[in-house]
Amino acid sequence: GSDSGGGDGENVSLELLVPIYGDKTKPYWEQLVEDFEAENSNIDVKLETQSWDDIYTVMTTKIQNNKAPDILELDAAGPAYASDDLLYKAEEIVSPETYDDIEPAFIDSAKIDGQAYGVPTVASTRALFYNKTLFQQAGISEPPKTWDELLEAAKKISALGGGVYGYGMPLGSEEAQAETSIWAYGAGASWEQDGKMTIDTPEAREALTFMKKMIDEGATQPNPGATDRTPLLDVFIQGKIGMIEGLPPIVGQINEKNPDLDWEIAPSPTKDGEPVTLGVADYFVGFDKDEDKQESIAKFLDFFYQQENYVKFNDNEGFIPATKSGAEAAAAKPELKIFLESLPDAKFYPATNPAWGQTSGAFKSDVGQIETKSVDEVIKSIQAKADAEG
Amino acid sequence: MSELASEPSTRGEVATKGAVLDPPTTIAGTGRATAPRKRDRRRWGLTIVGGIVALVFLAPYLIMLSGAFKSRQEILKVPPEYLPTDWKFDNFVTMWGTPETPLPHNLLSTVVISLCGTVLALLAALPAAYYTARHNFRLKLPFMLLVLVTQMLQPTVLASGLFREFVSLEINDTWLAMILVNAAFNLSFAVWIMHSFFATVPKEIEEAAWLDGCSRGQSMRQIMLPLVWPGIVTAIIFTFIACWNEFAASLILLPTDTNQPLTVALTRFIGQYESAWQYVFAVSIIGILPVVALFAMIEKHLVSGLTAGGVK
Amino acid sequence: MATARNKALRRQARKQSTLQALPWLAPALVLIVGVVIFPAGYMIYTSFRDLSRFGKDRGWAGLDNYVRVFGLDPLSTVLTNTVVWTVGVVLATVLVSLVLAQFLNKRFPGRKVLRMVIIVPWAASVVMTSTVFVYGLDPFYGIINRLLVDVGLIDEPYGFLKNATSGFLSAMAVAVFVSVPFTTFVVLSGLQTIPHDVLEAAAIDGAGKVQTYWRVVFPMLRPALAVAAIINIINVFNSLPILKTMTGSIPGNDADTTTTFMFKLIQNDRQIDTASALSVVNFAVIIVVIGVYLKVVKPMREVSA
Amino acid sequence: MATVTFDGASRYYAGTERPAVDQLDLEVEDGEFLVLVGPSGCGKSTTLRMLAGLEGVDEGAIRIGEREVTDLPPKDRDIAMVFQNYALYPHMTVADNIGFHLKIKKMPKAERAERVLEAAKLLDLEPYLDRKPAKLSGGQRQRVAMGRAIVRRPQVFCMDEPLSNLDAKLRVQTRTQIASLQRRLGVTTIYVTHDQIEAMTMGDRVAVLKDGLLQQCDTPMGLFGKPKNLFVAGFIGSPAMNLIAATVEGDGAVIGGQAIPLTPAQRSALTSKNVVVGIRPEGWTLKPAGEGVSATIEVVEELGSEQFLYCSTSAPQLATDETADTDTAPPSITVRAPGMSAFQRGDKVGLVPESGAVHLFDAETGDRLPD
Amino acid sequence: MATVTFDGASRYYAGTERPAVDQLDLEVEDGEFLVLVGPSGCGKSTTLRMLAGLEGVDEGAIRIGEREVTDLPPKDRDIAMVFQNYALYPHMTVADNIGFHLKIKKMPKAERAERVLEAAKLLDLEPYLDRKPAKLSGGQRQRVAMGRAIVRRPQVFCMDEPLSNLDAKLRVQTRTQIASLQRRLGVTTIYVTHDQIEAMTMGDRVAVLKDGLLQQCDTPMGLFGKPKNLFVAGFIGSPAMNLIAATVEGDGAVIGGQAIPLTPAQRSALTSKNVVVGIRPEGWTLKPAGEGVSATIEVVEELGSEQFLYCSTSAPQLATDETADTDTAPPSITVRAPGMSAFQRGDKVGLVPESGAVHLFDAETGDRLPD
Ligand SMILES: Nc1ncnc2c1ncn2[C@@H]1O[C@H](COP(=O)(O)OP(=O)(O)OP(=O)(O)O)[C@@H](O)[C@H]1O
Ligand SMILES: Nc1ncnc2c1ncn2[C@@H]1O[C@H](COP(=O)(O)OP(=O)(O)OP(=O)(O)O)[C@@H](O)[C@H]1O
Ligand SMILES: [Mg+2]
Ligand SMILES: [Mg+2]
Repeated sequence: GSDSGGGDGENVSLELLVPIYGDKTKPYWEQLVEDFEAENSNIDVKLETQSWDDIYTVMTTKIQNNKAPDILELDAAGPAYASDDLLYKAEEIVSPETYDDIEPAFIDSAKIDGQAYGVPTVASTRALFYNKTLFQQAGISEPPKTWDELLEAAKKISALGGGVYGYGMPLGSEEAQAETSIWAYGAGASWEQDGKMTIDTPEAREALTFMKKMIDEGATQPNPGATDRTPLLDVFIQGKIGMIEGLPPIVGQINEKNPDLDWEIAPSPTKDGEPVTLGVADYFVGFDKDEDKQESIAKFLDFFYQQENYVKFNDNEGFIPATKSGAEAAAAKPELKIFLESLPDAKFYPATNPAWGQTSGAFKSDVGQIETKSVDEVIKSIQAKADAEG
Repeated sequence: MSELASEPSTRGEVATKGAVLDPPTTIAGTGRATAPRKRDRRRWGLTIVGGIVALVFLAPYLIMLSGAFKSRQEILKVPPEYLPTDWKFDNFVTMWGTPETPLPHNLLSTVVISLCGTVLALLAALPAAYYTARHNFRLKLPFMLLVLVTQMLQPTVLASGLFREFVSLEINDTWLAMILVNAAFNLSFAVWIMHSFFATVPKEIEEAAWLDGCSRGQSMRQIMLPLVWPGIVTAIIFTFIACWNEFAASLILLPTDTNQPLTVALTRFIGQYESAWQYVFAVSIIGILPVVALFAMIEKHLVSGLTAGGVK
Repeated sequence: MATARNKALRRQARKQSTLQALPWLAPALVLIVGVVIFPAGYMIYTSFRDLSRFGKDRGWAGLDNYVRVFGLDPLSTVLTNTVVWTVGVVLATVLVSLVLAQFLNKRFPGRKVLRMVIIVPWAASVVMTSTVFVYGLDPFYGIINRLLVDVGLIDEPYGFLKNATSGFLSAMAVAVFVSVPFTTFVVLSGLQTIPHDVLEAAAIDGAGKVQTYWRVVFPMLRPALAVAAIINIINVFNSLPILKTMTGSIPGNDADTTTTFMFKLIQNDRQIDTASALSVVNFAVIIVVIGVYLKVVKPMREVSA
Repeated sequence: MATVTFDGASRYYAGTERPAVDQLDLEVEDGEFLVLVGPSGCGKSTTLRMLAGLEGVDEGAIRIGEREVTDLPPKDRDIAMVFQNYALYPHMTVADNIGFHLKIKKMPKAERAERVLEAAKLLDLEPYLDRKPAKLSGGQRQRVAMGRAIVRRPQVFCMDEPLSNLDAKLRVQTRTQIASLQRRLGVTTIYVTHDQIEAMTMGDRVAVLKDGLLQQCDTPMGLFGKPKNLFVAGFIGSPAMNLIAATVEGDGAVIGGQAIPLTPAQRSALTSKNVVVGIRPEGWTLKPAGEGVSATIEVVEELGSEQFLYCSTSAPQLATDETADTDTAPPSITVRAPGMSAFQRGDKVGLVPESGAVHLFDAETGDRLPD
Repeated sequence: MATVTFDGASRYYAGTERPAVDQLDLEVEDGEFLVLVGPSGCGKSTTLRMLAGLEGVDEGAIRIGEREVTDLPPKDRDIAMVFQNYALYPHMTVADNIGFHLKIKKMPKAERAERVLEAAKLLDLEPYLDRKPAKLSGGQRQRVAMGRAIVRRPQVFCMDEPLSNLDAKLRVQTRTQIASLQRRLGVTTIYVTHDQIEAMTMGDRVAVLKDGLLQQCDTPMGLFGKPKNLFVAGFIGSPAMNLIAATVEGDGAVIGGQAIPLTPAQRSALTSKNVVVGIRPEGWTLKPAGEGVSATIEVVEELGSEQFLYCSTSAPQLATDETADTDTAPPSITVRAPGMSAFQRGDKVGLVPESGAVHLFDAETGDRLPD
């Protein structure tokens, strides 16, 4: 290892670990690394890509063996590594110019004790995708704004029969926490208070109760408890679901897989129409392994955030950019309009709370049980898991 | 079919080479024109049953095959179609050039790791299986159990420790690491399978070889191996397939994409919000074919009443 | 006096042969010790450490992790599931394989092709096979579901993998499906080693097909079958991919075995250290299972000995 | 119980040109003890296996009693068989091996144990009842194979050299017991043996096979006293009959200067001038040198109870196929002398055929000349 | 080539109480042909297997020539063995089976083929050289096993009943060939057989084993003429020696009213009043009824060349272990008569022991009394 690190002439090797969003992810990074290395001959970037399924397993092993990568892109779990004192601060891994370009809202969402550790790469919010054809058939003219309207519309669509369902509610283990959060935030709930996880709140109970009502009254697809998001989105794309909460990349998928679908996006319905929705961002974090690679890391990330590279990344994956300059570019795209508009009302996961990981896991494994068990029982078990010592 | 064609020439052989439970009865070779025909009809009946069995075992892979030819639009169609309306034969071509993963490398990786892993496992297992089948010694049972115990551990659970070990040995992210892991993980089954086969060879046959001047190695090569060949073939297939499909350890131990085997490469087709199922299926089919080909090559060795006539 | 002499001699002879055995066992031992013992030890070590949610080692934990394992609510459900899963799958596998091997051992046109077909589920990775089943059983775009509706077995697509019971049963069926080829081939090659003259003797002794099978063929198959069963028990017990892909999205632990439960502890609950302890417990359980099996079946007792 | 009839039965093994058993016609009476003999590889085992249903019958038919069994599976034929290679069940103890048939027939356990014990006692196997075959000596294994047959009460016994690995004493004892058991049960028995004494003492009739072809089937004495052809003459009796080539001169056949008279019937049956004179080792009277055929003793084989003298003479034996290749001296004449006689190598003696001990054969066809 | 020495060699099989071979002391001369006989299960095969290195020697030592081989692996002992159960290589043709040793020794192919052909000719195996063992008859398999040994030029031949499955004719022929081969090569040979004739004619010496214990090792004539104890007396000779219990009265032992004189040395060697008189079947002179021991012929066994008469007398034979259980009449006395004699069942005759044909044994210890 070198002491001075990063300086010109000194050879530095950077390990970069990124998850795969879709089929354009890997080529993008390969190109980027190549371009970067062409400019910085002394820095060797070793790219490792993993599927979202496996990246957590791989990371756990790496951390356990003190072999963390230098740069990691991950969801909000990334900045959370700071709670084990593993990370550089956010402003240490990018230049001040880059740092300033980033939407403060996103930075804030990943702060621990007021300190940011991750630099947001992409962001997204949720919105209601709906099938206009089915709406017409069911005689619904307006997308629902409140839960009651949603329930009513969904029931009407379900009543069409023929394998068509009103509302797609994915509570399977893939991303149950997202669906739950949309509903709970819509009732004004918040998952964290004073550093503690607050799951068992009246608001959340209300949300879960209404979700159960949706299920019980046949407004959703069958077996929502065991339905994962990705396959359900595909069903929506195939025109068999009236409404579903979706996020920006779905737009591209619909265009690709079923361009004939007549669809539209509306803001997520809430309990009484208050605009609020779930916001999510992914982050870059840099691991501090006492190796003085900080400068090289910063070089690389700055390169990534160069307008041209960064916009291409977001275009590829179909997300909302997290930088101010990026957002300006994105505003030109009509399909992102609703998402961009809902950004100010977006509420994020309390992802930097060390207990969020297990809480989110508890949602994944338990919340689907509202289909069969009482809301009380389910919510208590999630709260218990959230409270467990890490 | 070719089997059937060669049938008439094998006169009375049917009786000795027949199935184990086929009554070693009056299977006439010549003369009686009626008997063979009756038998033929029965055997065609078996073929029909066989066809049904084959269909059951192939069903999921037919789905896979049909999926591999479907287009991106069609693969998740609701309701589904059995066959693609638009046959995308080029899925099998384009996937090699897909940006997600360097498939030729991955295929090579899988082949090298599986072949070497199988050879290594077999080389280590053979002497142990042989010795334990032939000799009684005090630590025999403990040894056999130790071998077995190693197999009871979850690869997923061991991966972390392996990672640590190989990093310190500086062979992390090399084929060698995975060859060692595969060999070790499959060793015990190879030992146990071959052990049970070695035990069926009458010991006098081997003793005769020693008296004929064979060293242990020679008698192993010239006498024992040919006689336990069905068992070895079983062990080879087992080990090879296990190596071929290994995932958990490769995922952790081989971060570099060009080193990775197909199984890990496949996960690259699984994105966050959508998966390229047509490629996943196509690659899976490509993954199955070499194994089936290997099997076709050595299948005939599975069948052979080899030890008949050796001792009385 | 003779017996005393006898004993002393025999003891000496035995000691010798254990030493003699070493060169034969050495390659296997080296591999095992080199590649398996270290990580296994590391697993046990981890189970006594306190790990953060992210994998960072925070020091000695004593028996805390084990205490936590035994305090886990779903543990009893999960253990029951594990027993049902292992016993059910292995038994069904062995039974199906015995029949299938017998069938494949007959001569009929196309046998070779059938043998090749049957190897396919074995050749395919388990993950892929279960993925295809997940895909095929989906109530919306699943081809199997459509087929079942088309042939009139069910009225409308059924969410086989959408509730714990049917999901678990479906997963068991798939587990049997993927274990059968291997078991069949072990039995099949075992069948080849049965001397034909013994079968003739049985025929002469008046044994019919069934009696010959159960009294002569089956006992002589025992070594091969016992090995196949051991391998299946271990593989099935430790099998993660099938349940993970097929019932992974079902909430709760009603369809979990200790193995998938352990996986969920890591993946969802981020309790790496508890999971390590659970895997040690898991290991102990399978050792006990195999121990019982060995005691009952005695596969090491050779046919002729 | 039942007669056994082979009706032109043939068996071709795959990959061989000649049948192993060739159009065999043979009728075994109910309760008869038929001994099957013949050179190694002549088709004895094949014959038994065809009867038992273990080999297909490629041609002809086999009947047991009135029933045609040609296509019947072995288990329905009710035949007990001692296999030449034992074919023991390696996974069963001796007791289970012996009792297997009874178990199959669902005989109550106690009765079964009794029958097994009885058979084991008969065969000196009692101490080994709990062992597996792998831990037995060769002779013990053979006795287990035997035991497996004799616990049964079948329609037919097939025994393929069941005593070949037993010591003389045990063999005599077992032979006697088999004979008495067979007589007691009256089970039709076909018995293959290479032991001349067994063949001569046990069988009601003896059938001689050669190259799959039946040569002669007669009572032991018939066979011994009137062998139908050269092959049977040379095959039955140990040491074998001396077969000496002779030419017909006048009324007699001349060997070593001695004329042996031929009857007119014999003369007319001749197809050429060449005959073969057969005289068994015990058919000679030993005289001092000068009388009879003059001979020099080459080898003295002392068996204690008797001696065999191998003598070179001017009338050497017919060279048989087997010895034709070896370039040794022409085969000598075997003469039996009382045990512990004082003959020595090199002694010169005279050999005179005893009256009635002379067999005559046509040298061309090999057939016996009429008496 | 080499002497073979067993020096107190014992072998215990796991799970048995008694040793299969018990402190065997035996020295086989260089080039000697030693025949090993004994009842089934007495340890003959075990002895050979120990010598070959296939069974461990639990006690004592074995030497070949000067070299101690007790712990030497089989391949380094240079021993050719014919296994009792053949142990053919099932996957090789007959030719390959026979030539395997030569191949291992890297003999050139042409020479190998020649040697194999030579052995095959000797054993009449030529037509079968390309077959696998599974397609051979029992006797043919045994000959292959034999062939595998005789192509070699080893230090020691071990043959475990190598001819038991051959027909009489082939057996005599092969026996002669083995003997001449052995003499020609001068290879020390240990030969197990159950055939009395083989034992008496082939061996330079014969060793008798019983329950793992060596009983006597002597020349065939020594064994036959002076059996050391009751066991050897009863075991050697077929049919067996008649052993008749007698009590000493005055100077002689009395059987059936006939007194047999004892020498003073014999009398003083006696441990009790009970002796056993042994007389072989051919040791009797048949007299008209009235003379000697009066006897009634019960069974006539006609072998053609000789007859055996089983006679009931007032001096029945010693009941041996084997027959003790069966509640039949006491064992009769066997007498040999010339073949085709006119004796009939029921005839009454007188039996007179020939002089010099009487063997005397102490009834308690079983040992032979001094002559
Ligand atoms: N593997 C074994 N385990 C235990 N006992 C054995 C084993 N092999 C042989 N024996 C016993 O040892 C004794 C001697 O056996 P051995 O094979 O030497 O007899 P043998 O003299 O060759 O008899 P045979 O003439 O019947 O072949 C027998 O009583 C036999 O039962
Ligand atoms: N499975 C087989 N395939 C081909 N030929 C065979 C087969 N079995 C036996 N033979 C041949 O058939 C002939 C008759 O064999 P069989 O076993 O009936 O002889 P055998 O009279 O019993 O001889 P032995 O006295 O040697 O046992 C032999 O020449 C043998 O080589
Ligand atoms: Mg035979
Ligand atoms: Mg023996």
